[in-house]
Amino acid sequence: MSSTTTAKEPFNPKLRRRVDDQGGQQLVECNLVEAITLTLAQEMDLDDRVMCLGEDVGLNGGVFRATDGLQARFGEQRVVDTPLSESGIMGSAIGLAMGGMRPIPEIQFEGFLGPAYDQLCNHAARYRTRSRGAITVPMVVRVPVGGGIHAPELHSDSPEAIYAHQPGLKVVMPSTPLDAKGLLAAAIADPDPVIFFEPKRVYRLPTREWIPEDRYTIPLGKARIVSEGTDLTLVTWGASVYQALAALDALPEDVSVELIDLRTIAPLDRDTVIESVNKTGRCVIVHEAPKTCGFGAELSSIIQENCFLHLHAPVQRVAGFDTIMPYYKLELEYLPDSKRIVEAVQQTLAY
Amino acid sequence: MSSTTTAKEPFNPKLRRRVDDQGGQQLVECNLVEAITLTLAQEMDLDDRVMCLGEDVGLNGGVFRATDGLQARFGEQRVVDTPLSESGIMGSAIGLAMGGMRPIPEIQFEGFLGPAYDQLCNHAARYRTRSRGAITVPMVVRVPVGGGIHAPELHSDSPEAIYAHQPGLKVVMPSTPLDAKGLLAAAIADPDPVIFFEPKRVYRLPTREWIPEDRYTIPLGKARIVSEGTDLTLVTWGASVYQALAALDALPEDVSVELIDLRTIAPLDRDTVIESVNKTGRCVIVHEAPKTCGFGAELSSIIQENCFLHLHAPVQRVAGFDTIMPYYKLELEYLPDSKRIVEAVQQTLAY
Amino acid sequence: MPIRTDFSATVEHISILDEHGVLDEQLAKDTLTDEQVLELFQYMCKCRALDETAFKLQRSGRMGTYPQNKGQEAAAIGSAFAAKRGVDWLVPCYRENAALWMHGLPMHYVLLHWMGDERGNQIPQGVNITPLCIPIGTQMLHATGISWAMKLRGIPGVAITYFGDGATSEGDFHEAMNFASVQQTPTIFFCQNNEWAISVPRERQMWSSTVAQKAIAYGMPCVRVDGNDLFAVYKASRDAIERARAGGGPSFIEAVTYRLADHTTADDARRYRDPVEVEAWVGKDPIIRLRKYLVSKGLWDDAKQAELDEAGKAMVSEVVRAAEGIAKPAVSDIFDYTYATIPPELEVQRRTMRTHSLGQSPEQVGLAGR
Amino acid sequence: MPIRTDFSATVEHISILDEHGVLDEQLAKDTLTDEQVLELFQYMCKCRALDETAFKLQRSGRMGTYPQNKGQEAAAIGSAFAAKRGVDWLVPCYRENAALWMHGLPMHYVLLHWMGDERGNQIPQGVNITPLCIPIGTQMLHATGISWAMKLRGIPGVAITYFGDGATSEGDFHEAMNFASVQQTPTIFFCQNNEWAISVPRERQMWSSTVAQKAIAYGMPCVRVDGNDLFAVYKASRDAIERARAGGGPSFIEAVTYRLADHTTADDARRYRDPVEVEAWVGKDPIIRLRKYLVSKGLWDDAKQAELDEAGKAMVSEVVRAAEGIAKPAVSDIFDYTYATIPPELEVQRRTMRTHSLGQSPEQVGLAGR
Ligand SMILES: Cc1ncc(C[n+]2csc(CCOP(=O)(O)OP(=O)(O)O)c2C)c(N)n1
Ligand SMILES: Cc1ncc(C[n+]2csc(CCOP(=O)(O)OP(=O)(O)O)c2C)c(N)n1
Ligand SMILES: [Mg+2]
Ligand SMILES: [Mg+2]
Repeated sequence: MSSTTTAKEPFNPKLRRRVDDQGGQQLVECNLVEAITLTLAQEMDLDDRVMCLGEDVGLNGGVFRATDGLQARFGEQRVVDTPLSESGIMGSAIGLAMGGMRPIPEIQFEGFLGPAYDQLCNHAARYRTRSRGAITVPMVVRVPVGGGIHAPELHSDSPEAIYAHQPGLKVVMPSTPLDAKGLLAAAIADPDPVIFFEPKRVYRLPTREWIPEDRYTIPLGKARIVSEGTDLTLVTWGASVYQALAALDALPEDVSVELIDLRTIAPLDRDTVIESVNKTGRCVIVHEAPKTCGFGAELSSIIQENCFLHLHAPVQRVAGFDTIMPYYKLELEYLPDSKRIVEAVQQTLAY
Repeated sequence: MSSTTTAKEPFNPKLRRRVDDQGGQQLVECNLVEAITLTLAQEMDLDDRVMCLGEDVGLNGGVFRATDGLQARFGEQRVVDTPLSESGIMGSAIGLAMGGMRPIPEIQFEGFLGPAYDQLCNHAARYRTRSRGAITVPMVVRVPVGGGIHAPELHSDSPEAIYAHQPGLKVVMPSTPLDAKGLLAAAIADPDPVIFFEPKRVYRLPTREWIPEDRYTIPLGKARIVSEGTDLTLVTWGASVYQALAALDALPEDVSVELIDLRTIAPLDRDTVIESVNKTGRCVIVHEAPKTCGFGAELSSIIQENCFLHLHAPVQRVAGFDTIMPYYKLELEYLPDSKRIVEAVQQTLAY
Repeated sequence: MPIRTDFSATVEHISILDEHGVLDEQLAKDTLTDEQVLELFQYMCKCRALDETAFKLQRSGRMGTYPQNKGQEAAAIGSAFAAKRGVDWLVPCYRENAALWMHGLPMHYVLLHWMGDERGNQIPQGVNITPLCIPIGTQMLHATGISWAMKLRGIPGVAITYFGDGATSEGDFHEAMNFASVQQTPTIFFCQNNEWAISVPRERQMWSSTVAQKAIAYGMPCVRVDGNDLFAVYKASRDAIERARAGGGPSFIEAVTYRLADHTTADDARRYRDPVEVEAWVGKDPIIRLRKYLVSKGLWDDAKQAELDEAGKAMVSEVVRAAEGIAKPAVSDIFDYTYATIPPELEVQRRTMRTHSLGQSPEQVGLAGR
Repeated sequence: MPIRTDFSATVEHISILDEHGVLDEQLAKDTLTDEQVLELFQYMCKCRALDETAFKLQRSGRMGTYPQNKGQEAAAIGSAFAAKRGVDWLVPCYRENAALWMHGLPMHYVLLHWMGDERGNQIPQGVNITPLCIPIGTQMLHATGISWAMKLRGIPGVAITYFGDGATSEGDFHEAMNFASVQQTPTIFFCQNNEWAISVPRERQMWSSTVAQKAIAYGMPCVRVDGNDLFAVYKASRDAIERARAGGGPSFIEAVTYRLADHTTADDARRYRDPVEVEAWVGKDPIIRLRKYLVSKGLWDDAKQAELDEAGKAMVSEVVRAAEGIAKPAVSDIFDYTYATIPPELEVQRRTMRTHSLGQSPEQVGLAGR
């Protein structure tokens, strides 16, 4: 493998850049998907073992352009267009990881994790345990996730609870460009397999964000308090963070909500959630996945187990219904929106 | 297909039979796996469309002998040894169902549902919805499940929560021969795909049970109150029912526990559980699967959502740990046993 | 014997109507009559017209992502014409609209599907077609199962399943081929090798020099045909269907064709395809060559074409009207097709979806009076 | 050209040492020296002895389910002997113990595995072997990935992956073969076709007449060998490894052999196998024919055999002692290998697993004082 040790051009020169007002830190203006591409480029610059593989990730730069420009920079050996074969991608990525590489397989849409489920849960998640540490699988599985983009069937699901139920996997879902960059760098550095869910609905939120250009990491397993509050805790992750923000806007001024973006689903930042609910005594959880056995169920259970004496109202879940995600004519009826969140918050406050 | 309309010999004449004391009902003495085989034979006798397929289900009668004798009775067309190919089994069973048969695919062990996950969740569960009822998939996927039999890796897991999270599937897990027979008959009659998990640890509980020989059904979605009580509700399913019973034995006489065996995981019998907890004010849930995102999480959430004002203590989960099920030297350390249940009950009562 | 040959196999390629519209009369015997060819040609033109319109609907925001079938009409129509409506099953992916229409699917169903409406999949009773299939490579197993059921039930039908070159990389393709061959089901595996799977060319999708040779792994009869040649496609399909119907088991057909348009309307093929390659294939367009042939036989002329184009336009408007004229689906549809009978919890979710964010029965939660 | 042949292929079968112990000297040239054969023969005998003992351990309740390797020793040893320890990787399923031992795995590891102890998979550093693999057909993809990594990193190693005839029905087999061929990875796909997958005979597992022809689907070089013939297995393996090491990409080897024992100790093969068939294969036992050959060359005799049997017994006791002598694993092992660093929640579960049924930190729940 040819190593790329020559002086690096800045990646994606089309992005706007400026120097931070205070410290002289270099900033770059990105949306979420640009932040991901930039991070991939930086990690591949830093470490020869890092490689991307998946369907259409090469010349085409991925169907969401998340790997755009990487093959031009790193060559066909490190940015590999694979056959149409998700189990093949996952299984050979496991082998690549065992063989000393740091593979970043992309699964084109979360629905197509299905054929890779077995390799992911029965192998990637288990190698460390079954070999008592002799064999490990450091890899990051990148997967666009969630609804709201008018996509065809199986392009709009939210399977995070499935993988959170599987010991041995870590599950991450950033909601902002800043978090995406730091969490992805941390995921690539992690010695265990990480599923990195990218909420496709907010890949290109209209406004870009200025974020540090240099490498930084955000630790896996730490939630972000988006806004502090005292009356009720609102917990969510991924694209629903923006529905929650819209709900905050729509709520009366005197309602003080603490909004938590989990960022990592597994391992969960229990302490931040528990502390917040112990303070507020009320909690609403929001997610896109079907309610039954969604990750909200785990959160709700943990909260009642740990905050029992502080709860003034039942923890509520605003979630997708227990139905198949409908085709796009009806998808907005399915996805939890700010109206449903506002109602849940108000009912919980009134309880 | 040759129809079997000739007078039927009784199936498995080795089983002991007698006539009921009162009504003259014919009884047969079975363990759980024998009850399943008998039911399969009866349903196949009744309906030519019913067929079994899977690895080693034919001449060999399945690795647990659950289909023993069926090929001899119904021939190779209706009891089919398939290639070693779980996705193939599931996908062609879907096609068989669409084509007018009533297939009963067997997956040899729950761990090998992995390769069939995609066909099951992305197709079987969705055909009715995506075709708005034009195409349906009536089939029963039989799968031995759970730990405790000193089996190799991937032969001891409990993935019920994964499938309960998938709208469009029903998930059943009997714990007794009586229930197994009635629930399996109901599952075969059901117009939607059903996963029928068979707790392999109790396939051959030492004592057999006398059950009615004639066809009867137990409706899917109805729990069984194993024993009534007033102090605390203990909810479980599958092999853990026996751990729970042992815990009841070990608890002081004056502790009155209501033990509920869910029998069906999806759809859940919410009413029975909610009513019981509203009465007792305390609840402990027991299951083998890892705690995080196990079905206990859903139950616990539903209970706190619906019984909030009646709860005297947090709902507790006695579950597998958030680790890979260990190889058999340590499996009994992993599986919830009566000691852990007793402790949870006592702590919950003392809360 | 120290070294012996245990097995050998070959793959043949059939071409009957070449890209200049010249027919091999010998091979064409017993295939299509002039009337049939005329009929099918007109059908191909209409399908092309609808396909182009669907593209425009997407561009003008009246439809979601849409995968054009352009250039692959001979493969779809030549094969579907060999099937019996109401008896044989078609188990498609998404790039053979013309086949589905030919087999009896009302044309606006396909538009409805891509307009994000499940009613586009609500196949009318008696039409033996499964809905468009989005997860690649998964539907062939259903074709295996459906045709297996027909065999078991003594129904003299076959199932034809369509899929692309890319789909043959999925494990499910392998399992479907193996099941079908072991059970000797009446299944036709019809691969539209259009040389690309989104941006991945066939040579990077597989190392084998043909797709057809994959059938050798299953001891399954296979053939390659010029997929833009209506005659060759029809002949190969008819032969395979006849064999299957007679109990001779499954077959594999590789139709070598080309995707003339982008992968879908969400794709921009110029990012990864050489325009020279595309140009070359434009010259092999199945409609152009068939027209040349019909004109050379005096069966077609510009006046007829003009008339056909008009008829096509009318038909297309009709179809678009049907697809767009339908009322928005009821929101309750989200709930009502999950199971045959709605479970209680889901019933509550349906009842409270608008009035209660909690998806719980208000009485139960103790919120009723508040 | 209307009809042309686009592709053709054949599968060859190689046999060097026949079941009567007669060697084809011509083909045997440049394969194994007399010393090597002697060495490997003795190894085969010892492996057989350990295999028989493992069976007895299970029967007497000292070990869980165990799959015997009996009858397949030539396939395992002939192939593994062609690999380089510490460089090449072995990616096994579970029926090639002899190969693993030959490649450096301490023998008692395999027993430990079947005694329900993960430490049997804790492969020592420097030994390039992946743990026994229980889910059928899944490990070949890891071999593809490992060998791909070697290619990328410029390491001159190959990966040999073992699997049964049944395993070739899984989708993952197909995807591994396709990936390996497209990436031209140095991977050897070594199929032990032992004619049975538990109770399913090869003819019901696949419709193809050979397993080897499955490689044709991927344009991958393939060969069939007599799997009970040490020479043929070695030659085919060495040739494939040399080609892979030289950058020639992957190969497929079908070793035709037979499972002389039950599938596992949980199985009773008499339920589904004809004793006549089994008897016939007993006569083709790889050890018997090799012994005949060695005796005929004057390299072996009864006295040597008696000595070897003694040595074998001693070795076996040693291995059993090592496997049984190990202390019960620490209960904390359940938790300590889930992740590189234990997450807080899991740490609480570990700490409270015995004292608190709740798996929660008692302080947190407010139970501390109670
Ligand atoms: C299981 C799965 N993986 C990935 C995709 C995304 N995807 C849609 S079409 C396509 C390419 C299909 O190529 P091919 O099978 O050749 O059919 P074509 O589109 O060329 O007709 C891909 C990768 C999908 N729909 N399903
Ligand atoms: C995915 C999966 N399905 C089913 C099984 C159960 N099972 C264990 S071994 C076996 C047969 C394997 O046959 P083959 O591949 O020929 O290997 P052999 O045992 O004959 O060496 C089966 C079905 C399994 N372990 N994994
Ligand atoms: Mg294609
Ligand atoms: Mg075998």
